[in-house]
Amino acid sequence: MQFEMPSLIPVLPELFLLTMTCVILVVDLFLKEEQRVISYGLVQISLLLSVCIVYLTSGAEAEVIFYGSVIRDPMGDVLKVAIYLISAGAFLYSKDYLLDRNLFKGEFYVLGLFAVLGMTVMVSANSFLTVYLGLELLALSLYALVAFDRDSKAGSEAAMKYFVLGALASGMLLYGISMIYGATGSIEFPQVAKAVAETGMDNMVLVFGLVFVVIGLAFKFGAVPLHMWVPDVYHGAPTAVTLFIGSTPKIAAFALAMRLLVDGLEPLHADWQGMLVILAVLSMALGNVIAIAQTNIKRMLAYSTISHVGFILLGILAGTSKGYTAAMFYSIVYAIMALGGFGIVLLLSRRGFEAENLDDYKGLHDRSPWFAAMMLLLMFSMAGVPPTVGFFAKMFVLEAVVSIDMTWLALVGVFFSIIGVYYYLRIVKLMYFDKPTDDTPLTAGLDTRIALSVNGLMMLALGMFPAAILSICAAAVGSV
Amino acid sequence: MDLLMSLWEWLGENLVVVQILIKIVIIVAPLMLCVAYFTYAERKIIGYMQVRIGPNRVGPKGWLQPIADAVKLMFKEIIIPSGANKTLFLIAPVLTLGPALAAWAVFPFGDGLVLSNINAGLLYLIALTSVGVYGVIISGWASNSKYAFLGAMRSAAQIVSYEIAMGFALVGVLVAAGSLNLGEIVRAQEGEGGLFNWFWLPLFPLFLIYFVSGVAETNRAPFDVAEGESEIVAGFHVEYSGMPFAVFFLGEYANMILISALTSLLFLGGWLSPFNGWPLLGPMFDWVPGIVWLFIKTAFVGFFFLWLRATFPRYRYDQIMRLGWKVFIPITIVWIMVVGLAVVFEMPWWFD
Amino acid sequence: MLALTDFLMLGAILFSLSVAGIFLNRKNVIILLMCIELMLLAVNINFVAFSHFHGDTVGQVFVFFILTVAAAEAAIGLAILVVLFRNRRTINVEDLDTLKG
Amino acid sequence: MLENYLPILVFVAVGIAVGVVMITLGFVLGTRRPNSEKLSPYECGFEAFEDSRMKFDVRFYLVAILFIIFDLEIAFLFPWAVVLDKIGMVGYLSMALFLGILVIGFIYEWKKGALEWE
Amino acid sequence: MTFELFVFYVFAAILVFAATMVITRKNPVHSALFLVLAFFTSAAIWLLAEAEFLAIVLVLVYVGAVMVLFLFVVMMLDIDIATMRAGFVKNLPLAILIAIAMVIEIFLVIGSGSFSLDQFAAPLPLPADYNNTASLGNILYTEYMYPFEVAAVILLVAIIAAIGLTMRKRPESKYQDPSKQVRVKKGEDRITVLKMDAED
Repeated sequence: MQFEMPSLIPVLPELFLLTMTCVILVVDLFLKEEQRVISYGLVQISLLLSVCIVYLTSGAEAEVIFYGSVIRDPMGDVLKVAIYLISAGAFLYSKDYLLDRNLFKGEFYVLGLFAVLGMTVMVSANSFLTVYLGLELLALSLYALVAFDRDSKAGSEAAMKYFVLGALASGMLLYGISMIYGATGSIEFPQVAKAVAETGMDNMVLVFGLVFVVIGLAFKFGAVPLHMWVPDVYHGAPTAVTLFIGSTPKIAAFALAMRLLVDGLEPLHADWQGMLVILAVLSMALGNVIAIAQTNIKRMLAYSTISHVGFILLGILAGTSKGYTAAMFYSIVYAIMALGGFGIVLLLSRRGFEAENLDDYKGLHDRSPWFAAMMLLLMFSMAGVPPTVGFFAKMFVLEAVVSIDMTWLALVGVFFSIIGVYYYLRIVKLMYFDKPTDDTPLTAGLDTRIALSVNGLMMLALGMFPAAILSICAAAVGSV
Repeated sequence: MDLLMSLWEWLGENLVVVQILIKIVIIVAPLMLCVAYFTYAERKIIGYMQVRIGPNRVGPKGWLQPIADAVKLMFKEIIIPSGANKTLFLIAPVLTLGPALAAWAVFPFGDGLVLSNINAGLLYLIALTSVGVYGVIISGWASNSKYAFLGAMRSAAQIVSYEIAMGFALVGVLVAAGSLNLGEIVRAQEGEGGLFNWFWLPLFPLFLIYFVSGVAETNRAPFDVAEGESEIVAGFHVEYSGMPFAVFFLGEYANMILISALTSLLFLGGWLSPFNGWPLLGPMFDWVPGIVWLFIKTAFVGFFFLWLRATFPRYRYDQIMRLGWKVFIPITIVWIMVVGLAVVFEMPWWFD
Repeated sequence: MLALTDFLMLGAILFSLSVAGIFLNRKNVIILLMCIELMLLAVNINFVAFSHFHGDTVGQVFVFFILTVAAAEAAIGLAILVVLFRNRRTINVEDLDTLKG
Repeated sequence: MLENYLPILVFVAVGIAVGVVMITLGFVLGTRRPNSEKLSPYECGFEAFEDSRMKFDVRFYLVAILFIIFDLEIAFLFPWAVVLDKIGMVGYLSMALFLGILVIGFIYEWKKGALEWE
Repeated sequence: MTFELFVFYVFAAILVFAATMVITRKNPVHSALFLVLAFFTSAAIWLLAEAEFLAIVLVLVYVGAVMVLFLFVVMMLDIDIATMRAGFVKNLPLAILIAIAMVIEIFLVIGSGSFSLDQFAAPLPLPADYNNTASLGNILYTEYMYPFEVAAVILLVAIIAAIGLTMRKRPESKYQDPSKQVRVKKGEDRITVLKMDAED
């Protein structure tokens, strides 16, 4: 019995990131407090190099490696690039915040990079086992990050809630996977899909397993009715961590859904479509309505996340490649929007001041017209006001839903996003029409300012040329 | 009554269980005797090392001393401190003794002379060892006494730390032998070189680490801070008296004998003759049954336990922990990888 | 003969018990963690049984990984619990009301 | 395979039974004259002034947590050691990477002072 | 009823009992100990399913390590049990209802026949030289190499998270550094010889 060493080229990005993370972990141990910025630099360099490596190793053909555990396909490549870039942005925005609060430690970046690694493992998973391990790698890193500010009561409390509910969701997901394994006898997606197609849809056990899988999935997305953790975690975690949790993991969740439901359980489409419809409608309704009542911007954005998740689910449930493309586009765009939104929150906060309340945004225009404009663009984009990219994201999803003859669902989506416009515009109103309550000038490094400006302007630029990303997404999904 | 009758009939049909029970008695009874006389040996040997005679009043040369001790403990009052959790208080000593006895189920006393020849013998042993810590934790907590609790926590942390070093050392043996079955492990040490074929030579660092970890596992001197009489008055079993104390005591000594026996099994060739394959001595000792060799080896290792106690001053707690984590674990990891490499490249002599 | 259903039923009962336990002990985080361990145990029983009856080892490999991850998870969970206790002097979930809304 | 585990089951039962019998014997034969002084927990002759379950050093948790991780490592090493001669270099390298990753963790512990008892 | 089935039912009964105790005990220490019992009995049940290695690993890792950590935490944190029990009785009916509903639901699905003995015949007893550990090892480090390495990363994350969250340097505590003690030089570190003028 001789085993071949599998080809490592397709997993080179992950391997590289793992190596770099370990290097950073060790290097950081030997750095003095004031040299810590070196680890930060290394983090950014490794993320950008990972992007290059993904580009170099990419290809139109899907490759299955490691005896069926891993797949490298165009969708995975695109999502990985998005995850690396957006995470790099998240680390960039959070630097000043962390410095101000004595949280600028190597562990933050190492855990963050491990979370990124977990997401990419998930993105390129080809079996239930790999998906599960990637998911847990992400989740465990995030639990620790939420509790990262050890002296914060809210932080540790949020981490505890996140942990208990997250572990519960993993349990549900695993129970579902065990049923599917029992019914199909395999844990690799292609074989599972084949077996499911053969046994047919009337297999009770499969549907039963599917229910548990969808419950686990809904939790990881933060879809109603399994959304309880979202506002608490967003609120309780240090804003830098909230920024991280709020952005890239949504892309990872999209990948998770694609791998589990589409790669693995496509033949059960009719069953999971129904479940996702309920989740999507509830998420859009509850997210948008409750967001109105919030006075804390982190909580408001949390509920807004829930409603956006509803839209991503709409795209997935369409079950057509158009729908998947739209959902992928939406999740990437949403991650960028959330990055910008929380970026502004971070920009406004400073030592001893969190800028969490909506009132803190009063008169932002007077304090800094440029960043008020950026926030305006971001809020418009989240609300889905043309010509920002958020509008197109919503439009593509709705088109996909209409094309499968579920017009009523599209109308529901439109209705709730109109409700949503209210609270996004309220921030705009606060920024432009109210008097500022404090006049502290905004302090931020040049890098943050440039990145935030790019981020805000991207809303507009992508809105002008949505085809740029959309065609990439379409090409990527086309191969699925 | 009917139920009992049917049970009896069922037992009759399944004589297997009765056979097993008989075998177990054959193992346990001598073991208990060994434990009793191990305590005697300890007092005698340490006595002589300190230029005393040791016990010499009960019976000729004090031979009946252990029996007298046992009888005395039997008639002592069992004190259960107020505020203690009665059930757990009494379960704790049983949990110490139980695993120390049950481990012998997979122990081969000779070629094929084993009660249960399972494939995963070594794994079973390490799992059982890891259960032993419960007796300590529970007794400390159930006593509702500060000293007991502090001693229990220290002791538990110490046991747990050395279990890792012990586990890694066992993995080294496993890599060399290529089997989890204890009989196979002994057979893997058989060869023309006699005692130079045993694993103590190629795995010398692991051999030392295993033995020292064993000493620390059993909370014996010089690693007995957990019961440090002068600081926390005997540690986790400070509140115990009479028979429950005797059971603890029995468990500790049974564990020592177990560790000695395992050391001789895993590193010193078990039942194999040390002169196996030697030109002159080999045939000369052929008539000695394997179990005698095993007994001699075990006694030899057991003697080290006592020697250590008589020789070394007590380690400080931080020193103990440092030794376990910072010295033993790195060494074992490196050695495992070295031995692994030897196995992969099928280096001659031990690993072919 | 031992049938697959026997194992699955046992798994189902355990799973339900753990869910009930979560409802019962909503306030006590440490018991919640134990309930999660129970839930994973139920899942593992399922996997082991399926693996046995399918006659392949994949299920057992999966269980091994679940055990690994769950142990790491418990380690992190209890670390968070310790931090929480140090900050709040309680692990009572109902008291955790810094976050409302 | 299963028939090999029957003796173990019986042996575990016997191991427990021995302990139980001995303790019961102690209850039957031993004297019983309890009084409150005798039953109070040992506290160097002082009155017990607080509940014995007090707060403890966080290091104990840390040791237990690290123990879990290392125990899992050992669990992963066992099957590897058994089949090492079959899986050859691939298996060896795969374990080398595994241990390499965890050695990094070990270095981290070491440098952070988690293995240090004061 | 075969002997195997009898053993299975005994252990299953103990397991269910232990699980019930875990969720209903007042004192978390008792809950933890019942959980230990539950792990033991499931190990026995896994043995019946011929998962020898996993059964022992369950005892090794869960009973030997994870539950020890649980006990450490439960015993050392000064937990106020009384307040924690509030709401227990209130939730009881709901919990029982949910449990029963779930059990019935799952039984209906599982019992529907897809998993009966006709569908899944009891597997033949494994050959005498079958080695569960070896058959697991044969695929774990080769076919499942990738998940195996990811598991290592997960363990690394656990190390970092645990230390990052709980470790605190306590500057006030004093301790000896043996390496420093050993390096002490007789001349300059221990005694200083001063030259003084003799007094009259």
